[in-house]
Amino acid sequence: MPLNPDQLAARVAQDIEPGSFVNLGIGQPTKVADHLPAEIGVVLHTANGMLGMGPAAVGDEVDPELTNAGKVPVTELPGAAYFHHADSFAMMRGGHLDVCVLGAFQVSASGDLANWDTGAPGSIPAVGGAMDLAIGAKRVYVMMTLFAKNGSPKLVPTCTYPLTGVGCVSRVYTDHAVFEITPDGVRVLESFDTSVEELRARLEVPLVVDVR
Amino acid sequence: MPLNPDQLAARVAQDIEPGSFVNLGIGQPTKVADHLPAEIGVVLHTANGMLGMGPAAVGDEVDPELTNAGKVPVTELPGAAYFHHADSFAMMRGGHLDVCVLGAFQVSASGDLANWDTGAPGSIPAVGGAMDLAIGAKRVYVMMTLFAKNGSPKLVPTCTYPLTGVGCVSRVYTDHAVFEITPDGVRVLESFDTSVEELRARLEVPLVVDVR
Amino acid sequence: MSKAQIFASPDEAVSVVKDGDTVLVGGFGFAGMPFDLIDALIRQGAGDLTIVSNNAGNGDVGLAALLKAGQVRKVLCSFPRQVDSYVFDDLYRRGEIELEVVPQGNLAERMRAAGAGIGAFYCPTGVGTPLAEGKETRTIDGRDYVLEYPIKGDVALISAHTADTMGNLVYRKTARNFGPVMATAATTTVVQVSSIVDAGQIDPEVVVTPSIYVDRVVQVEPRHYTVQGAR
Amino acid sequence: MSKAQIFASPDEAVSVVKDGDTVLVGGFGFAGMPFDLIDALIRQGAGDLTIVSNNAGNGDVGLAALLKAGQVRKVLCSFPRQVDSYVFDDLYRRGEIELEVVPQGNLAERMRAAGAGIGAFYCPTGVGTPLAEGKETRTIDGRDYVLEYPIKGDVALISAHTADTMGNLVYRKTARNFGPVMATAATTTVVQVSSIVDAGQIDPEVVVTPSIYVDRVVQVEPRHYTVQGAR
Repeated sequence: MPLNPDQLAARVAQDIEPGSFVNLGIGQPTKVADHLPAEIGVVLHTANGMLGMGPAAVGDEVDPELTNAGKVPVTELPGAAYFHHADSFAMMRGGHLDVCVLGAFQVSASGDLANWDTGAPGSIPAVGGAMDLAIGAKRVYVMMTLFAKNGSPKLVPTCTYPLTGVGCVSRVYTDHAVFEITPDGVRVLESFDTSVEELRARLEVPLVVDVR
Repeated sequence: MPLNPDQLAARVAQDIEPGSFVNLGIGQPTKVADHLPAEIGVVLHTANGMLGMGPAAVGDEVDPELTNAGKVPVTELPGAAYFHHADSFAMMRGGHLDVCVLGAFQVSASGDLANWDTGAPGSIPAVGGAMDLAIGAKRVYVMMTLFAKNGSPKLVPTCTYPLTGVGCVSRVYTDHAVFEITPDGVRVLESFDTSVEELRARLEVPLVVDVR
Repeated sequence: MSKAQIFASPDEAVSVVKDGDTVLVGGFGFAGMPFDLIDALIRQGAGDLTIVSNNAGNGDVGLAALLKAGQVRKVLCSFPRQVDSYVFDDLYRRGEIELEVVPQGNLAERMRAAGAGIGAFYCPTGVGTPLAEGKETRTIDGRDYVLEYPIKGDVALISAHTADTMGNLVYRKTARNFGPVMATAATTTVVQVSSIVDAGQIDPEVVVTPSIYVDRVVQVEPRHYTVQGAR
Repeated sequence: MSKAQIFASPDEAVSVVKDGDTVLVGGFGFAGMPFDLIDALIRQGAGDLTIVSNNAGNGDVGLAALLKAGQVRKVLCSFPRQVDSYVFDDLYRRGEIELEVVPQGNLAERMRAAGAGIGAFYCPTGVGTPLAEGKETRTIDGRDYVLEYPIKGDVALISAHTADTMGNLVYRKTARNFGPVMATAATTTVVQVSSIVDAGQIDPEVVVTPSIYVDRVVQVEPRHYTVQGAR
């Protein structure tokens, strides 16, 4: 069985080192937070001006002036800090975040990321902070299904969708396998429900596998 | 009698409009503050990170962590704000200060300012925030003696000392007269102890005088 | 020049907006959105506006209402498309509004540059993407950058938590967002706040926007809308 | 990466400085100067250093003592010449130290650029002056600018008032000066503080330097020197 989104979020969380400063973008990647135990001291950054973001707010905790980058109400942990947008993006773009986790439409074999615009006629482009995170974090982890709904691979030789960033992705966490983008090619770090041979058959991207 | 430094400071202060945000540089120009009555609500900026600077600190008021740009202990007024150096200079360079008052070695007829380095052999250059103030404040007022100790004019056709800023000076307040730098030339706004004819005789700069 | 003026109503506070102005509008979604100032701007009626804001309106209120009123010619924002951005979406699809999508960090940094006197800056965001097309690029120390220019506003409309009578501001939680940087980037900054206190009542150490950046202040009743829909 | 480490002594805190490093040293004159860290650096002995600081030392203490110890190859600063900068003056006149004079605003903005990922920026300061000689210039919207590049540090040594156990910092009055911007511009930021409190004890609204910028913290006894001599 391929990993479900929650299992995938847990898998990403495993690779986040204690004490890291991490941005989880918006949407699906924010689920990674549910799998980061408090004791490992990961500090979450949200682009709209906060370090030390806590879990989603529930009930009386909801405060319209305390949301994450996806505009979902959240909470504040001890040791948090607020700052304005220019300071927040200086933090992101200056290379201070250890990891960001983003969704994607496509990732290329060389680590190009496409996650902001399908380029479809009539679509309204909206980039938010994705391009800033893509070039800013020390490591960019992508979390996505390996195949689109129509079965086409999302890990591709070259992105066909408009790019978010060039050569910026470090790792790709998918429901079928985890890939590392390296100068030598796309390395399969782990597969869940499939063999490397099956992956090779379904992807047009050459795969490197370590001999263990 | 030419104005003494204190009288000159008072003369500069007269031209500072109520409610202005003003930077008085270091040294002599800081005396202007003594002639700004509290009720006109001029807010003083000091480059080292403060708006709302009060008078020099005396006795128990002295706090080594509260100084002006000349490193003289000062005080804080109600409504003050502290900020870091990049924010302080963004404020200066972004054109937000209404007036700054600076000393000068020379000012040219076109408003060039030389006030940071005599260029003398063996001198150690030190610019501080002078170049930032020169290009940043909406109006740059220079306060200086009109003649150097050797009698040579300091208001000159062209500066011979290394420049601080080009075409940046609005007005020159001197012990003998006040000058406005305009596109049409150097206008004498007021003279204290001398006639315009005498000024013309001693300066190499053409002077414009309004017919009143 | 001069200390902040305190106005009795949002309508007086926004009187400074003129047809054709570029207006920086604070807020990230609803958090920090200056609802009362926007409503007053709708009543005031200035048109042909260019709006710079992170989003292009949510639901029918705030910025969305301003768009609906037909006063906006162009929007510069990072994220127009949201689950409840139907007012903008409709105008955009009908070709009745211009859109310039700007990466969120560039939006913030370009306004900061305007406020800080920076003429232009080389920025790593967007290199190799459609949003850098036609822009000057340069390689510095082996890394590629795009040249970005300041965004200056005629007016900024922002929301803060508390002002003192000088115009110093403090904000609350993530409602701070674009307010402080917009305040530096506009010729005239208009702020709605929940409370106004005497000068000296805000600790000088905690001021976020110093008074020099604030021109007009009006106190309003706190008003919050339900946060609906992520993104 | 990871939260601030809290050290028991300045000597352990500065162990990270290596020969040849660029070290950003906070303070404006004595206000905000990290005396204990500098003294520890003198004991530690790293040499061939490039120091970036507003001044080049006052009297015989702090930065002046580091210069006197012969550990500094070059100083980037805005204002070396002061009434009590005799240690620097002597080294400079003997040709034993290099000097790069940088306008104070450029010093701050170039470090900010390093921390913010900006590759270079067009700046109005210094146009037409000797400090812009040899630098690229450009006219933008009718105004002249000089292209300035980031200043990045290997280590920043700064002083703050209070840290929490995460590394969040608050400063005190004009001792804040270069501390916050240097903290963003160095690979490793080392901070001496007067007190360390638990995480949660500093209001998140008033944090000046967020924990992400702080690597090493040491608590020291407050120590102030008499402010002597203007400039």
